[in-house]
Amino acid sequence: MSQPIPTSAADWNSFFYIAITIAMVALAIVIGAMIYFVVKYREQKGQPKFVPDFTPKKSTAKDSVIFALISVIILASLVTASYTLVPNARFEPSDPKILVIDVTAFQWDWRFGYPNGVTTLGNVTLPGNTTIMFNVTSADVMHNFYLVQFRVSTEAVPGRYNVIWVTTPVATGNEVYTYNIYCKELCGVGHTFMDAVMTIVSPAAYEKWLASQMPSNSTATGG
Amino acid sequence: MKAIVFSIKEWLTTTHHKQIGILYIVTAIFFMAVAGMLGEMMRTQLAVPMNNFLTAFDYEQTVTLHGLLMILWVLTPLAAGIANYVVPLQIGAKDLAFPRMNATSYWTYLFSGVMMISTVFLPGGGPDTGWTLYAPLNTIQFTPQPGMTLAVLGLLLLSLSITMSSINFLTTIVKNRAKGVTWRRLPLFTWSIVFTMALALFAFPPLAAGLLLLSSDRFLGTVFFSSTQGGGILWDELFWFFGHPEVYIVVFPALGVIAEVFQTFAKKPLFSRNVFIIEFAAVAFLSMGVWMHHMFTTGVNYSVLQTFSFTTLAISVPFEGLVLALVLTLYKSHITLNTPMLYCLGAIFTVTLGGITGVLQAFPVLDYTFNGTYWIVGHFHYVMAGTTLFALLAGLYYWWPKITKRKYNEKFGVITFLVAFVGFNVLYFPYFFLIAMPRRIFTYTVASGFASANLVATIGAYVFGPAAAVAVLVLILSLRNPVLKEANPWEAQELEWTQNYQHLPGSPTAPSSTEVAVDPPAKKSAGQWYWCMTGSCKQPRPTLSGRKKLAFQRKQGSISGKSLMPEEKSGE
Amino acid sequence: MSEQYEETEESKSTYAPFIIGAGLALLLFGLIVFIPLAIAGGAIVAAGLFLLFRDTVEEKFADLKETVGESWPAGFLSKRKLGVWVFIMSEILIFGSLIVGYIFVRFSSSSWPVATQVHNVTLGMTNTIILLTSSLAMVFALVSVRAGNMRGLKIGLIGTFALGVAFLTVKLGFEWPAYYRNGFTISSGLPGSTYFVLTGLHAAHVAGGLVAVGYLIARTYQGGFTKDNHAAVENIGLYWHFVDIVWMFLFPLFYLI
Amino acid sequence: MPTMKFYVGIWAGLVAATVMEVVTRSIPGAFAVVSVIILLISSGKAVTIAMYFQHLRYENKSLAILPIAAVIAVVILAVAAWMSM
Repeated sequence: MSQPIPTSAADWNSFFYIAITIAMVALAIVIGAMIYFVVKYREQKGQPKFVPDFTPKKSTAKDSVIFALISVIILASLVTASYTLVPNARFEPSDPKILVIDVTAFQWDWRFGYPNGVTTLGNVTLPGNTTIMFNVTSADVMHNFYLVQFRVSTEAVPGRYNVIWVTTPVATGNEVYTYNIYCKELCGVGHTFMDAVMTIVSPAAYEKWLASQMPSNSTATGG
Repeated sequence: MKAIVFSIKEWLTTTHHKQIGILYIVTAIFFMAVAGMLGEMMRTQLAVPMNNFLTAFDYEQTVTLHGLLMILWVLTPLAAGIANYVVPLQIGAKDLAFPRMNATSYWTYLFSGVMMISTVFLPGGGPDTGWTLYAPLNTIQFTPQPGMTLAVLGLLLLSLSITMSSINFLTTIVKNRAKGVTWRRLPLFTWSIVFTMALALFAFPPLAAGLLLLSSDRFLGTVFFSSTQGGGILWDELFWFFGHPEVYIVVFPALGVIAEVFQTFAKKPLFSRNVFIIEFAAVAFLSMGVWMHHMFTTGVNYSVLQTFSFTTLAISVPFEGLVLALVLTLYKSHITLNTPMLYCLGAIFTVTLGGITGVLQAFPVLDYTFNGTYWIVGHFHYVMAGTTLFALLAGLYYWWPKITKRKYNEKFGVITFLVAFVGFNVLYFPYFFLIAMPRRIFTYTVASGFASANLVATIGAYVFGPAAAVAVLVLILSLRNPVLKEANPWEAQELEWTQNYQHLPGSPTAPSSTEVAVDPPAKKSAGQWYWCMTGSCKQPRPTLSGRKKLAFQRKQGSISGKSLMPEEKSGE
Repeated sequence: MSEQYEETEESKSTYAPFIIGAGLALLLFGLIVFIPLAIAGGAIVAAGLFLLFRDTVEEKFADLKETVGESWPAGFLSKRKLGVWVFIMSEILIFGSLIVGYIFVRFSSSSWPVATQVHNVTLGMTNTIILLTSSLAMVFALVSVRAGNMRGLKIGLIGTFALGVAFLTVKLGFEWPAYYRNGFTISSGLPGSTYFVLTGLHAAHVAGGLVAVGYLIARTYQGGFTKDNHAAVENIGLYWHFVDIVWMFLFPLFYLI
Repeated sequence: MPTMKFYVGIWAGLVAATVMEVVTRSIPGAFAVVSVIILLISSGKAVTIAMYFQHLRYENKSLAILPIAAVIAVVILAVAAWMSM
């Protein structure tokens, strides 16, 4: 079953692969140098006994300069990376038609509230190709709202509303995509199975689904 | 054996830094065994999907105790134990500044650990909130079991113990250095302890404050953390203001040990020693200002994200400098590849991998995903379990001949290291592929796709755990070996090997010691520090000029030749 | 006795640290399990402290004579005084964190009662002045002992002790019961919680200070202090003044603002 | 070390400052402004006690580093807590 990768995850992946590549190159340089030194300068059998010389070297000033230079280069590259490569952590979309979903975490499930008052437990159905704003809070302890395949998460803190945006993948026909939602913060013994399912359907199917949810809820919320 | 096992009374009443150091080391290793077993239990539970070896509640207790014990009752005190033994010798002090306070630190540490372990035997079970004890899960409403309260009190007692230790060590190192042991000449392990203890002094009081609020919540019915008006974030702030420096409290002694071991077995002074110390100080200072990167996902505003992202990137620079200095020390050296050296090389690998994976989390966008997943677990196990455990084991192996006057079996040591190192990487490297797997879940479904990586990790755990146990066993078995003839088997340069201030002939309190015979002052041929204290060393660093130079030469004169003899009256 | 640890250590051995550690653990354990156990633990801690006191009186732990010393940049300080200052650092951080926590929850809260309507400013101001005066008495003790005036030392210390007791009496005897009658209790919400925990911890520090001042008084009557040997008076004084400083912030933060 | 008379003077000043705080409280004005003024007076009192009663003034300057460092750490915590409100 191949599902589209959400745009937020695609962005995330591209940045992650760049970062991890740089990191692994740095790791290889440091560890490679270490292994090379160890192999090259290890004491072999039959060598004459080495008498260490701990007298001060003239070159300590030079060492410091080299060090300072290396440090400046690393810091400059990191800061450059963080200000050019990192996409805005909380992009605020210009798209006017935002769907706001209220998410309330509690021990141990997720409640999703739609703008028209419909609420669902443990699963959320969303239209494709739409910008969604999740307004996340908690009813009891801290949870963490983790949209796994979207690569975004936010903490659900009691008394606080944290907001994340995602754009759902395009779904026009009869496609039904499902994505996982996990709780990432230990919230008690039910933490393990505190997950939910996000179902993406086409906007038309979404409207139909929402209408089908209405009757049961309208009496409760409409009064 | 005879040298180690004394009457119980002596161990209960001692205030001597060497004995307390040994007590610390033994206790820390005992807690390590307990916490290691808990770790093995967790890995057993996670070996296959939908396993039911542990229940969810038992698993959460195991997670919590494993984390708390390993970080606070094993890694921190193990370093404190080694420091207790070594630091006074390295600075030429007779003992710590406040010997009775040192003993009190030890006993409160031991009993707090006993309290912590006993929580699981209380009715209702122990703490099950993870070692971070996040509010409001830690309040009595959500964790009503008395074991949780006891754990909070145990932590409070431990922060008392560590605060006392840090006061003691800082005062000792500032006040009790022997003549000639100036700050520039202070051995690197002692430097690392200076920064460790300074950080502990700043980090533990906020934790104690948080724990006080929490225990009053649980005892007296206050509402700090159960309130929805900032309660959860308040705990986060106080906890992580402690929690991040705590990482460096755990890692600094490891770096100090690596520096000592590299100097001895690469037979070369540390690469740019002064810069190394400055970088230590920079990391220590910056570590007070990065804690909020643990809270990137709590909904803090964007300016906080940017500020703390920047400081986190900034701290990686001096830290990487520390590692680079250690690696560059090996350049053009003469390396003896024995057990302590191998452990240190392994620690360099783990600290580099753990550090680099940590830098990635400085970017908030990456952290949104990594936070709370097994990636984080892998990262901090590389930094803490790998680096600190390997380096402190290196320290134990390295100072073992000093502590016991016996040498361990080199072949066993090397083999154990290789097995432990491979096991460690098999255990923790798969964690980096589990970005989707949340922390602290007690099992997972087949459909989640976590199974294969977890199975590999469990196999690694079954290799690493026993290997670590054998590493300690190799040391214990060496107690049967004959007593070493030479006092300085490594031909090390540092003061604890070349000098033994406590037993200098002519010093007022230590004449009739047998240790004088066993542990004489270093022979000249051993090669000495340029700043060595024996009076036979080469010319001091000719870097000072003018008035300072005169003063320096005068000072130098006072420590050269026979004037090593202590002065009759000292300050105090 | 082994060959590794010197016979000099025999005279440096004491059960006090073990007893204090065990007593503290028993005290905390008893709080959870069985309150009499906690009381027993408290008694054991007191016994351990008494042992420490006795050892000190017998000068069993007279400072090790360190042979030679580098102590820059603290050459002018005794190690005990330095230790006290480092301890005060950790105390600043504890109280500082608590005050930051107080301000944080106060700003996070949607409503907070007006301070002057809840708290008794008159009693608060009286207590402030009592503490300031006790600090003055402590200074008087130090000035006296430096001049060799033992009578002044006694008057100063007893004055400090009496004023400390007065502070606690006003607080625990008059102020807190009145608040409880008005329904402002430790569990009545964040305003009550912060007030009682912070001032309670401060009161505990005053009580601890009283124990220390009591020790000074006992030592004085034993003739333990002379013109040249009175470091303990100064060091415990530093702690006492620190407790005073904390109150200088708690008073306005709770009673006035 | 100064004379007792001097210390009594310091004490009188501190008491006066305390009274001034209480009086300041009853002045009608913006709550924030009054609060800041009161806290400034309190900080002044604290510094005075540290300088004279704890005689930091007469010690080597380097000793003041210790309390100042601790206060800086508290300020860092406060600023960050305020930012994350």
